[in-house]
Amino acid sequence: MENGNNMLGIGLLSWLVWLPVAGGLLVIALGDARASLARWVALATALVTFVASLPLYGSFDTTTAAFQFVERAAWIPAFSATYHLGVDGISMPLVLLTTFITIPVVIAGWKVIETRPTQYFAAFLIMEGLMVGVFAALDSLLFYFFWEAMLIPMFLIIGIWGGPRRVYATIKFFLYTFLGSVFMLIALIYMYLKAGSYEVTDLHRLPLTLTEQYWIFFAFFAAFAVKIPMFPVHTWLPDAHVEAPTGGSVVLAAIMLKMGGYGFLRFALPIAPDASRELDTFVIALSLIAVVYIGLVALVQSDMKKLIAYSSIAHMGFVTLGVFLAFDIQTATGDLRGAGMGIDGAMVQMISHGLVSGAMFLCVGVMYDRMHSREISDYGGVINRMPIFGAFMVLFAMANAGLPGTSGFVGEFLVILASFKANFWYAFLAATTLVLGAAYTLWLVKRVILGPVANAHVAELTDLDGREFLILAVLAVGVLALGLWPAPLLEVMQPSVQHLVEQIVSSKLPG
Amino acid sequence: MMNPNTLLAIPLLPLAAAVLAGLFGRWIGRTGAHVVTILAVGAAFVLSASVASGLLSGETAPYNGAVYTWLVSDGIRMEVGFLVDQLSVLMMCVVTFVSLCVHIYTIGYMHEDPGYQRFFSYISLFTFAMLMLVMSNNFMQLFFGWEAVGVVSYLLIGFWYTRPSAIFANMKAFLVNRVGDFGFVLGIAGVVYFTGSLDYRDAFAAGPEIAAAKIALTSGTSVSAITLVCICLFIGAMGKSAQVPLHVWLPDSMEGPTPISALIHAATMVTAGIFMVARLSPLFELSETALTFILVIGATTALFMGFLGVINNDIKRVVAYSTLSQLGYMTVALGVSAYGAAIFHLMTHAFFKALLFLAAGSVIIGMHHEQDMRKMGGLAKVMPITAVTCWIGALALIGTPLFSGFYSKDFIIEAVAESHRAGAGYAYFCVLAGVFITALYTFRMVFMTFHGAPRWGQGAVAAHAHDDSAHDDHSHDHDHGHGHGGTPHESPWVVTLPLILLAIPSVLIGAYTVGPVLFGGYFGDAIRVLPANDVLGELSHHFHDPFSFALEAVGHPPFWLALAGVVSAWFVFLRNPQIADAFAARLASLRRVLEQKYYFDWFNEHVIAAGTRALGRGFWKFGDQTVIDGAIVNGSARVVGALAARMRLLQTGFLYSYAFWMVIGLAVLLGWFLVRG
Amino acid sequence: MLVQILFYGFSLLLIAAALGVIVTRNPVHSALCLVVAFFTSAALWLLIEAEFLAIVLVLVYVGAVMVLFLFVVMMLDINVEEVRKGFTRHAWVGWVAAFVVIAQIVGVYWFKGLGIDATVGAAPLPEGYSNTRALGEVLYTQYVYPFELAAVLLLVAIVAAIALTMRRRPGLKAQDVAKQVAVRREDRVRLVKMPAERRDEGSAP
Amino acid sequence: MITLQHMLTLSGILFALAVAGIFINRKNVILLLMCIELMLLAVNFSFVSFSRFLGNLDGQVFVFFVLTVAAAESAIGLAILVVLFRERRSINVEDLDTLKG
Amino acid sequence: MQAAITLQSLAPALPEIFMVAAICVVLLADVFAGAAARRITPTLTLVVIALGAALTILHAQVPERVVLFSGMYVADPLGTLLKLLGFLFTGVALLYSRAYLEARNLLKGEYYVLVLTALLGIFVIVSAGSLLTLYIGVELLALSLYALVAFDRDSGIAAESAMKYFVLGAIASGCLLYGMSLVYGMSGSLLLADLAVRLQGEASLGLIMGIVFLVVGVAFKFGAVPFHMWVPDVYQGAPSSVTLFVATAPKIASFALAFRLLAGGLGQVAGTWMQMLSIVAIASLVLGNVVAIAQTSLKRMLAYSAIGNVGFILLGFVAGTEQGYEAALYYTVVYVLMTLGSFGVILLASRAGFEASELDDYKGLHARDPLLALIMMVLMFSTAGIPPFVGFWAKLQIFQALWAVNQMALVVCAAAVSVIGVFYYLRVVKLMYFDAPTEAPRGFAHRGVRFALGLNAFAVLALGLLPESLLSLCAKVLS
Repeated sequence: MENGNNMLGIGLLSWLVWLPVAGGLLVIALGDARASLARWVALATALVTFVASLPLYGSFDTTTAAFQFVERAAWIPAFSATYHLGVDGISMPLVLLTTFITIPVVIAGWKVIETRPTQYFAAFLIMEGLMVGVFAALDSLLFYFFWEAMLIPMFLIIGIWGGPRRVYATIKFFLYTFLGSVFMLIALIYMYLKAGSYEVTDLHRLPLTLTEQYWIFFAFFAAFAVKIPMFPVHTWLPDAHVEAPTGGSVVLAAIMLKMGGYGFLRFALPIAPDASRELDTFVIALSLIAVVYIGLVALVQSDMKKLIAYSSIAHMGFVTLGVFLAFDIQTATGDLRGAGMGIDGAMVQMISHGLVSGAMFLCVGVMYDRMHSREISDYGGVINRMPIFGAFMVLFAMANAGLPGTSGFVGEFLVILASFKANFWYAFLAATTLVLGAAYTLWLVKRVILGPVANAHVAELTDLDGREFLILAVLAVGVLALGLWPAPLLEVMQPSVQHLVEQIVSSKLPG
Repeated sequence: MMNPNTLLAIPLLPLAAAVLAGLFGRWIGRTGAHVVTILAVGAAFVLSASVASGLLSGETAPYNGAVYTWLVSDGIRMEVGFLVDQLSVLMMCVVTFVSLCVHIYTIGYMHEDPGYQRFFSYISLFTFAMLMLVMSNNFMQLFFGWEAVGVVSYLLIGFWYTRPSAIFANMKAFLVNRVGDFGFVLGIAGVVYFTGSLDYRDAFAAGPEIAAAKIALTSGTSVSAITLVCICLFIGAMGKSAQVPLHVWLPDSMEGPTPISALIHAATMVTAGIFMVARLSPLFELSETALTFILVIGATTALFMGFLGVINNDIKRVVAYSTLSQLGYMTVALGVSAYGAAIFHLMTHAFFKALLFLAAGSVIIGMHHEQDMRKMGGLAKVMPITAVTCWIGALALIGTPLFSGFYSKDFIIEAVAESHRAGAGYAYFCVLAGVFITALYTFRMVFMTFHGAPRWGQGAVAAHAHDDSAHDDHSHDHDHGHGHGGTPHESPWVVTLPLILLAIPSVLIGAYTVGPVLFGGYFGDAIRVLPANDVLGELSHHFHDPFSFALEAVGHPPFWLALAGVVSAWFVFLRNPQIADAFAARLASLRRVLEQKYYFDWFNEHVIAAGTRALGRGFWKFGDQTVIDGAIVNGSARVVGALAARMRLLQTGFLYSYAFWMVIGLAVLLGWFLVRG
Repeated sequence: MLVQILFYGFSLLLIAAALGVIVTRNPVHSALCLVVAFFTSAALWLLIEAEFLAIVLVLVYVGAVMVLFLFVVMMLDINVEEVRKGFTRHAWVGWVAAFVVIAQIVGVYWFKGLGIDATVGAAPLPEGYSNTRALGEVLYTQYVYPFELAAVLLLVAIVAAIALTMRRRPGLKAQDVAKQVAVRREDRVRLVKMPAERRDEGSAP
Repeated sequence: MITLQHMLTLSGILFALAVAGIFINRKNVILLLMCIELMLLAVNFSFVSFSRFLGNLDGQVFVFFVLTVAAAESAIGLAILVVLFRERRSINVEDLDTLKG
Repeated sequence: MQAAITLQSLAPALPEIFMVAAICVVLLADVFAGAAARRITPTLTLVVIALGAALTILHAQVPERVVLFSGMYVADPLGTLLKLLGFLFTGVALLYSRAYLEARNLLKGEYYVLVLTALLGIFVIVSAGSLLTLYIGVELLALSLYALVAFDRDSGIAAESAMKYFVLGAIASGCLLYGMSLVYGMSGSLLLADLAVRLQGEASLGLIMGIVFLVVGVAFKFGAVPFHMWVPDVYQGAPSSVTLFVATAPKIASFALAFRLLAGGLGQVAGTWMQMLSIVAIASLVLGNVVAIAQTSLKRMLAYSAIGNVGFILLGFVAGTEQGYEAALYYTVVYVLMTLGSFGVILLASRAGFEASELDDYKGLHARDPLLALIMMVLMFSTAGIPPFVGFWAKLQIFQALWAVNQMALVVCAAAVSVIGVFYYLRVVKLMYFDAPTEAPRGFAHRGVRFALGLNAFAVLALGLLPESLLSLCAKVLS
């Protein structure tokens, strides 16, 4: 359906994709000599993009699972690929998350980035556009186009503004992700040749034999499991997070990881439902390993960012868990009630994790900017000098540990509820996150935030300035709002999730 | 019909006050903070009381309705709503009343503390959370309140965040509670699994269905669904209500300021587990196994935690162990389906235990923040009000006839005696023995604190230096208005007023309410007991009125056991303290076990915590770094690199080798295709 | 019969010469072996009645190319001793490879069947047939395009050879005939008029 | 009777020897150039024989062009050789190993 | 076939005719201009190239296949496109090279003449209608390139690489010729059109042998493994401007050679050479991408990258369908476009007395010359096949073509190898952007050339965002 959100003949989603890109180019063009102006331009771009993205929610039709705000234009007739954008209840929240998170990211880099500031902001803005593109693309080739293109700015962000081992980290990040995506591309091509189109909806309809689905599923799995990341292809994430500058970590954790989950929902499941059914135990097992194994690994980290990175992996384990529960639920209970809950939970978990992990990384960034250390042992008693910051940190830590009332709870709760329907032990293992998540997060808080002032450096800390307060406060409001009243989010997702559930339980085997 | 707005106001007023005091504490100042919060909590109490009176008088029916829809997922509505019936209204009154007392008390107790506003904010927030918990009409909100009180407890135990012991204790408390929540959330998930709803009403209605169902644990074995669900739920209660073996956090939680110990770790939060089981009695009733489990756990807690109270010298910890033991009593009551008795004991316990804690706090203030009972003695003379109220509390605790604790505890013991449930015999022994032990440690504390020769004044300062952990220190700034080791004094009125306020119900409430609450069908539909399990119903035949019951009790073993306990305490600790030492020397190994608290902490730290960390480190170093990163990721990079280094050697630079490779290529292609063709 | 004897004789000679090119140690000898190979080839081509090419082969190769080779060998003044190192250790691998290739090619020709019948002799040529004339007829009509291109190719060779080898060294003492011829008397001698001066004997120290 | 088979075999042997000459010979570059001439000779043999035995003149025309090209090629090859010798004072094949890896 | 040749009928051959004339003009102009030649010849050459392109567009366009010179010459839309691209790429290459040549005292008329003859050789291959023209074109190109590689007479490595190139090239020519002779023997004709008619069905052994030799020759021209040994040495040894040329325009010729010979002449026995090419292609992919990782010289690294990319082009042929040829053509064009840019950067980063050929010379290039670094980065990502740059579409099309004929193993293999390949492209970006600059001097700062280079990079981006135009063009000329 056409919602008619056109300005200058360009659809709203196109604006959201290309406006930040254009802003980024403008920022680069301004150059480091006019850095302060460039900063404001960057912020203005981010803000305008966010405001522009609000009608996505405002005018969203929550009664339909169909794609909305659709734009479609010929792009590459040779491959019958189209420039086809649109959102449904699954992608729309992620688009909003993207446009929202970019704002704190820009603000977070305001003063801290001294080398090549304009390129920094430009990279983030361009990446924002590309990420929106990933979520909005309805043509799988276009999706892949954005998906891969996004690696470039991230590669540069980690590589240029990162920490001491940035080169290793960024190349690892790039190659890992690239390796996974290439297989997805091959699968897409295969389906294109069968379906004669790269349209996502056409691929959804394409009948495939079980063998085909297996291969396609594994190809998608390679791409998305790396991105999410799932055990055992997760090891790029801690390195990338540790080395990335604050903004990079935030975007990485808040948005990039979500693309993997989104990919499962948009591609892997509906395109290869029968293979998903066959392989769901495998995915669920990996997810649960992520929850338990990674939770334990997170516990012993001595680097704050690494700890949060591992916690991200564990949290994303809930996403994959929730997504793949549907089949087991159907097997165990004979009906599908609860399948949607798993997916709902996964979606909420993604959005929430976007806010919470983003905030956590920003918090670490706040400390890192002052102390230039991420080692937990270098800190202690920060709250004595930074009480406001400490309050935020505790709040986000609690959200990270899944405290009810914060957004972190909602997704985990829904996924655990759903997983009980599938199998008691799924729920049992998933629920260990209540203990493990609390353990590593609170231990972090105990060692860093609480306690007596640990050393002279901590004693010299100053509390948040207005800029930092603003971004943390905005995120805190988001975390609490989503935790206290997630219904609006669930409401927009509902038809799409239901539709998805129907899709994935109906076999695509020919004949 | 109750006015939903009134109900909404009850939790929201404290919340608003908490936000006000917490976020804007600097603007409203100290006075502003306590005025705001006390007004809010007072109003909440008044409203609760009015709701209660409306309900009790039969003017209004119990309320069950949603306030707003939290979310709808897959057709399951998750709502925030209130179920206000006899059970919850009782809890509301208790919570708000104790909270109000604690608020007032805090003015005096915390008046020197720089975190004054923060403290008020926290306790108001706690009140909100606790009210949400008890007023909930569904599992989701129950869990919300459950966790919220946990987190406020976390914040409050770690209130003095510069103290390593405090921040250790709060983390421990939270984590142990989380272990409980782990079970709790599984239990909730089980309920949702079978009923498709989070609402109590639907869940209770579907109880028989759950009872009929099975849950497959492995492909071969399956267990009764109701048992699994109930045990899972009860594990949550074990965490929150500090039942063995998840009790370890509660003694450590005494690191928090004393008002908190009274409010959270005695009167209200720790009883959430009891409340929850009572609330969910329609489910628990269906599982004999789960109730047996509850019974055994509760009995064990009741007796064995009592022992620990006997040897501890920290006044607050003694009270804390007593709390553990009393919680065990309540759990035992739940275990024999005497939910009413449990709730009744919960209520009386809330008053007298809060009273004891606040009295202990008053002593601590009077002693200039000294908690070690060995340095007290004879305080009755200088702190008369405290001493009297503390005596009242102690008498209530040991179940002196006519005091509130008497009725509640005695009926638990009676109920256990009536019950035919498996494990009831063991439980009966435990609760009976517990009576003696309770009396022993309670009066040990009373005598050591208020009677005998004063041991304060000499060497208190030096002792303080050695014994920092058992010392209620006001945060990092040691800049008190008065020095250590001064003469004890009676506390100001803001401290003693709550003591008096609490002493009144400690004495009276039992006798006043026992009839209606236990036997008058007070709870109505709020608590459901299967006829077969109705021990209280059995007891009601013996019960006529409180006074005659008190007289009859003199002929029952509990009375004599309690008396024996008091006498032994008097004899051993007041008259002949050397006997205690002799016992200690004679039973050194037993004493060590008790001092080590049955090695639970040792086990948790050295086996569970250390094991977890070792496992995590192993996964990280070996799994992540060695296998995945080292062997696979970097390994493949190394392989490619080595391959590249090798393969580039093929390019020797010599023309003849280039030509040679070309010919080889030619020969291979020729050979391949000529042979095939 | 005679033809066959001639064929086998020349063939053996050709192969021997080719081997000689490869194995002799002196480049001059190699070049001479190559000349022999070209001559025998020309003879063999004559045997199968390709006269024009046989003659061109001798003219172009022996007359021009091989002379060029020898010229360069001489010009570069290669230290023959140093070059006489012979084959290295792995030469046998090369021989094996060569043998394999030969075996493959010959195997196809003799044992596997080429795809066309190769066991027949050439059809006799018609009376009055002139190989040269026949070639000439097609070369300037049918093959005019490659012919023109061949011209460009030779131009490339010229340009390349000049560009690579011709250098004007600044210090080179070479005669410029044009300059020598164009010289005028005035450039050689200049008559200068000067006033006579008295030698100052006494100024010398 | 000389058959096509005979001629082609001769051509094949010559070709292989020429190629072998290039890679079994490490003496000097000039020998490589000679081997290349030998190789072209082998090719010419093949063309001439096919042309003659097929009764088709195209092959011989081709040979004509090959001869032309070969001449040009050897001119350029020798020119390069001269440049190389000027720079390196050597035409030993084993000295041509600066570029490798 | 023997119809009278009129000027009008020769119009399709205008590019070649013009080029021959142009070569003579430039040669003569250079000789007679004396000292002024330094300025005149480069400009004249560019003018000539522009003129040639204009003439080709205006007068030499053919709507469909036209045969001239008794079938020796074929003009078709593909030929026109390739010639225009030849003009374009050669012109750009010369534009980039000028300052470099000047600084090294290589700016001589012969250089330009040789480039033009090489271009003529490319044209001849592109329009070849018979084995003979194909061969002459190949030699015309090869001989010019041999000379160009050795052009810097003061450089030992240039001479060495030229010698290697020459000897190996001669062997390859020998193989090509031997193959041609066998094919001729099997079919009795030199005309490709006749071959396509006569060589059908089951391939005889002789034909197979011939095809093997032809494939060796073609593979050598592409620089495919194991006939690739010349590539790294020539890329590294030759003056950078020559490398630029060698690496670019002749790839068009290689494509044309493979297309005319294999797809055209031997199209009916494609099964045979497709298998051979697939072996060669996979070997190229693996070796090129793997060995590139171990390089320290950027030029040498790009050489191995070229080997790897050639593997992709050959995979297009392996598909053996129209889609496959389209993909190969597209890949070739795109690859040349990107290579032009990357060697252009090498040229611009160099200056008198300093060759920016080692990878370490690019450390911190971004700090010294942001534009150049940006261009290089775009090109590296594009060559690695990352969207939004055009290199992605090239790879995608190859994959599509291969998948369409169910060559799954090849697709997976190519994809996996390309991941390895990404590593060394990233390393260049890493050096330029992540490393601190070493004290290396700035390169030339010629605004016009920089602008052209920028345009080159922009084209890589623009064609990446909107690939349709070039894709449909490639499809049109091949259908």
